[in-house]
Amino acid sequence: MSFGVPFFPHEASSEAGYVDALFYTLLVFSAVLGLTLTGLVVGYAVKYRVGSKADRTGQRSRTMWLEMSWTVASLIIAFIFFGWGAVLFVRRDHPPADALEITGLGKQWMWEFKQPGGQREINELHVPVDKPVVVSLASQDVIHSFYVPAFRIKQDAVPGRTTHVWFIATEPGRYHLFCAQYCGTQHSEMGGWVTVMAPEQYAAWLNSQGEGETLAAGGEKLFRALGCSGCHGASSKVRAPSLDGIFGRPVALDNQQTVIADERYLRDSILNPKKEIAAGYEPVMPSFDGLIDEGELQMLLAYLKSLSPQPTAGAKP
Amino acid sequence: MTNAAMQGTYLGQGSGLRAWLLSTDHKRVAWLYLISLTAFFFLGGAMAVLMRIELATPAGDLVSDDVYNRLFSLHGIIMVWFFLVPSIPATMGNFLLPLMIGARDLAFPRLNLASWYVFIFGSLFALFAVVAGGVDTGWTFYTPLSTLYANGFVSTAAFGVFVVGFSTIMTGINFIVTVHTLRAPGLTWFRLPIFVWTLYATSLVMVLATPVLAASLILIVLERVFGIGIFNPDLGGDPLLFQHLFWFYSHPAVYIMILPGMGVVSEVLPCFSRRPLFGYKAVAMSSMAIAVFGFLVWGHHMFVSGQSAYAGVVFSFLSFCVAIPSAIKVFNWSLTLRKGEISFETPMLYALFFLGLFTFGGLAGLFLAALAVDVHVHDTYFVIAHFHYIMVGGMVTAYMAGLHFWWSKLTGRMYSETAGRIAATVTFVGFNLTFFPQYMLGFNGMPRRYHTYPPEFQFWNVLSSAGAVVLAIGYLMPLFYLGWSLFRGARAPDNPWNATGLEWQTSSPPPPHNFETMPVVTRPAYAYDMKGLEHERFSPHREEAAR
Amino acid sequence: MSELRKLTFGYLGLLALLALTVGSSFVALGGFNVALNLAIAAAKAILIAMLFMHLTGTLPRLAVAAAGLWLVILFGLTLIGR
Amino acid sequence: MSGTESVAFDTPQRERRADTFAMWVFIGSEAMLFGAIFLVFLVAHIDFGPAFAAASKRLSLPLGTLNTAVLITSSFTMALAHMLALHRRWRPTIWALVATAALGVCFLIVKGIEYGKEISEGLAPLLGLPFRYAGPDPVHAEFFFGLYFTMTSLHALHLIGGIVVIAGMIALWRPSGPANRLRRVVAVGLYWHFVDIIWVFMFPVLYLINR
Repeated sequence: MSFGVPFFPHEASSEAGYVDALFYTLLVFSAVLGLTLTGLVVGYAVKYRVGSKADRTGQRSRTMWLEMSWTVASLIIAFIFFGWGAVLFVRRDHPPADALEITGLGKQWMWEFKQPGGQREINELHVPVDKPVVVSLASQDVIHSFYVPAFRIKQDAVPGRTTHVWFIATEPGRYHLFCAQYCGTQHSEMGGWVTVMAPEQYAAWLNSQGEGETLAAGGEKLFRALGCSGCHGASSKVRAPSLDGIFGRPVALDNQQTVIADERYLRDSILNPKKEIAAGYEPVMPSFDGLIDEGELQMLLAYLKSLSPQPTAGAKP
Repeated sequence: MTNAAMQGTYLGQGSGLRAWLLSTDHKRVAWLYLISLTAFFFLGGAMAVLMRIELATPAGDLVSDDVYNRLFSLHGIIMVWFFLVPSIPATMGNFLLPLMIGARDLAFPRLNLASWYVFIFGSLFALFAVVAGGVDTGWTFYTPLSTLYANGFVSTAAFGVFVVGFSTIMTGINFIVTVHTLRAPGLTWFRLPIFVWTLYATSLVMVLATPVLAASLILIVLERVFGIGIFNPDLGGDPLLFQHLFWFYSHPAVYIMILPGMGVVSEVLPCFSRRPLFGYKAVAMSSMAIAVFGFLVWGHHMFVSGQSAYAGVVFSFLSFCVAIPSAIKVFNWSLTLRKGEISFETPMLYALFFLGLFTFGGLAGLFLAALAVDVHVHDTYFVIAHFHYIMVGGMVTAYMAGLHFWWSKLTGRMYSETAGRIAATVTFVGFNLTFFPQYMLGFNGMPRRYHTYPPEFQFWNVLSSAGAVVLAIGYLMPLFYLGWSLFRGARAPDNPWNATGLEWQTSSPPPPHNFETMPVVTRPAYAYDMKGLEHERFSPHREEAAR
Repeated sequence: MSELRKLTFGYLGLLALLALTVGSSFVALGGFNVALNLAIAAAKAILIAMLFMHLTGTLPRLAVAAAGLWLVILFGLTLIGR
Repeated sequence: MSGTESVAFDTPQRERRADTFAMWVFIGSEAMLFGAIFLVFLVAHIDFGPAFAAASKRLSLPLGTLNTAVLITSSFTMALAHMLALHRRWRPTIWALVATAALGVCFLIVKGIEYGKEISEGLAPLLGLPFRYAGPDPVHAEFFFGLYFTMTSLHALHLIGGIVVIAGMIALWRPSGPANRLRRVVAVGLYWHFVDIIWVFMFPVLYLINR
């Protein structure tokens, strides 16, 4: 920053440096190419203006090698940038295994976050420094987008599915949190701050928020209240698969296929149980679509995940 | 306008309202479009200026959030569907396509007139939506916001856009059939002016992409009016599917908006440098390539939408591929100037500015196609700056270039060259002042469609708002001096620029059915270097006299 | 008129294909049912296009080929992400 | 003018060639419209196959089959009209056209009966009508019926358009010359057959899937 005018955004996450490296490389490439072309056009325009004495004789027709060489050159350069961007992008899908898992729920027009310990905050997100954090995003109404410019991350929260975004904050401080997907009247008001704190401060902050009920505990209560335990419980009469340790495990389906019980599978099994039926079970489970809201679904998922000994947060198969 | 000198030209065929509104002459239909599009351009532009004034301060002090959202939604809807998509094809394309290929009219003149009426009918719906209370979905109509939550006149506006889509398809079919069946003897495909190639490629996109937009708009209207929940997540509908359908149209639509502009520039640059277009075949083929590849890249609008990372990688790869034909074109245009004899009349100034603005807009596209960078700048002002460099800096600049280039053919009059050069320069300066700061805003993380913003972004926003005022002046100037020339301008010669195209072999303005005798073509396009004429201003009359 | 005979045979063929597609839906063939139904529909479409619509000439075929290619793009690229 | 409708053409033959090409381009465009709707259906079918299969059993297969046969027959009479017009046998051409339009109306009537039946059974999730569906997974069955009504009514609208155009053509039969008559029969015929082809796909997709 110079004189309060922002020229370059702050780099405050482990990814930011990588993204910026690509950005600045692209910037240099574009500047060189753009200015060369500008120079060429302006140069020609001046040199060959009407009435100038420039030499206009000589080769006039197109040259094959010239056209071929710039085509091939652009192709190679384009593929380099493609590969570079893709490698960084694919990393978004692989959060570290030991990440702290926070749920984020978008609704018109606020972000509601829940820490693993159940502490709830609106338009504020507190995270520890130097520790991987996964935010699993859902939306209660329209599409929103979780955007922290200083971290160079962005992810839409889409109604009807769970998406993930992860980061490792590298510098304590307060950073803008925006909603980047237009979501209605107060779109520009939807957002607030991400506060990155030293681990001990973060722990103190968590304590000061009071011992809320953890997400998993809330999910367990729901699990009973909704009657899930009636069938999935150990001593139930209806035969339903046991859910102990289900998360992250392969599940055999009745159509001879196998899927990993990831968040997508668990979510679909609750809302659309007929879609993928575990082998050997009758398709008798009713759909809970419309009976539970996104926040309750997030709690249920947290509970189901807590039944697995080694929660691999947000891991995809 | 009608007087003795216009007798025998298309302008002399009756001047009453009836003679204009019922004429199937493609040249008069072009005027109907030109007048309606100019109105829409300034309506959409006025909304943009209001937004920029609002954004001069971080707080939302000029208009309320609801009004602001309606402003940008309608600015997008009007500019995209009621100006940019029909802009060059329906005005200059309509006027020039038959002239350039030596035909008496388009293949279906009545369909052509009907397309204008359909356009007006559809746009009245959109205007009704504006007057009745506006639309607040953004021009993208994303579900479920548009179907379940928006409280504006979404169905009205969507229906208007749907109807205008039909007008687009009619124009597209007409152009495709005309190019295939009505070329003059000797006018082979590789003798066609690039402008015709780009119109052909554009029509292809219009015909094949617009119906998909129509389908998605039908589904939105059904959901709002009849309660059939196709994209409703509560019923299992997929909001992302709407985005797929929408961008299947709307990304190629970007090429509908830029290809004809590329065509205009390919006409103007050779003419004012007295050189054949460098690499004619490469430019022609890259137009077709852009039209086809343009359909393969829509997913790059959805990298962070929740579509699979695999799809993201595929779409990014394809997006880089589509950059190649555009790059080829820029190189070819630049080298066309080499060893030329360049003069800087208004159309040439606009064309050169196009070259610069399009290049810097296109280069920003590389940032957006690069996955990890797009994650950061997606849905920020970086994107706004990028596509305004292409759509406004590219297409509108080319539109102005074409309007000045063919003004004499359209009207039989000349405009003031000094006023034209000043307006072109003011536009260029104003444009860069408006949109370059938006790159900075986007890179620093200011999301788009924000009514209020954190104070540290104010510096760039003030610059941008100041630029918008300059830009508005640049666009208002032609309205006056071109309007003035319509009645008071000097009589234009048939071929004021000594250009080669068939359209210049008719009188200015052309007679009702364009050609008294069917022209026969014996030369490639842009034969500015015909033997013995290398350093001469090419003129068909002179050539005839020499023979 | 041989033309009339051709059209009549085409018509009877279409009716036969209709009977076949409806009949096949009562036989459980697993996922093969859908494939068979769509294959029969495609056969009917080709029959109509060739016999009734006289799909000849380069230009009409060009239009059909373009629409076909674009449909493949639409379906293919939408489904890869799922 | 030498018998052409558009000033752009010098001979009726060239104009007819252009007409046919234009109709095919239009058909290509229409194919994209229906293609997009079919894609929506396909995606939903992938997600909710069993629910869709169960819901599709509630449609009336006999009426659907009957309607398919009716539409195929109308295509046949339309093809006859084309053949007769080529031979300039104008009177039978008119009768073939009338038969085509009548069969089209017949299709619409049967479709109307089907709609009436579905609405009375509470299977129409339109305009806030109550959706009463006893089978499993009513939420996604509702989705199926939403798509069913969308697709079939869009098809029916196209058919109505075709019938109106045929009616208009017959009304303007006398004043138009032979060249124009033939042009119009060819153009309307292409459109009519295309609408038939759409139904040929819609029928198995809606009525027969996983029966």
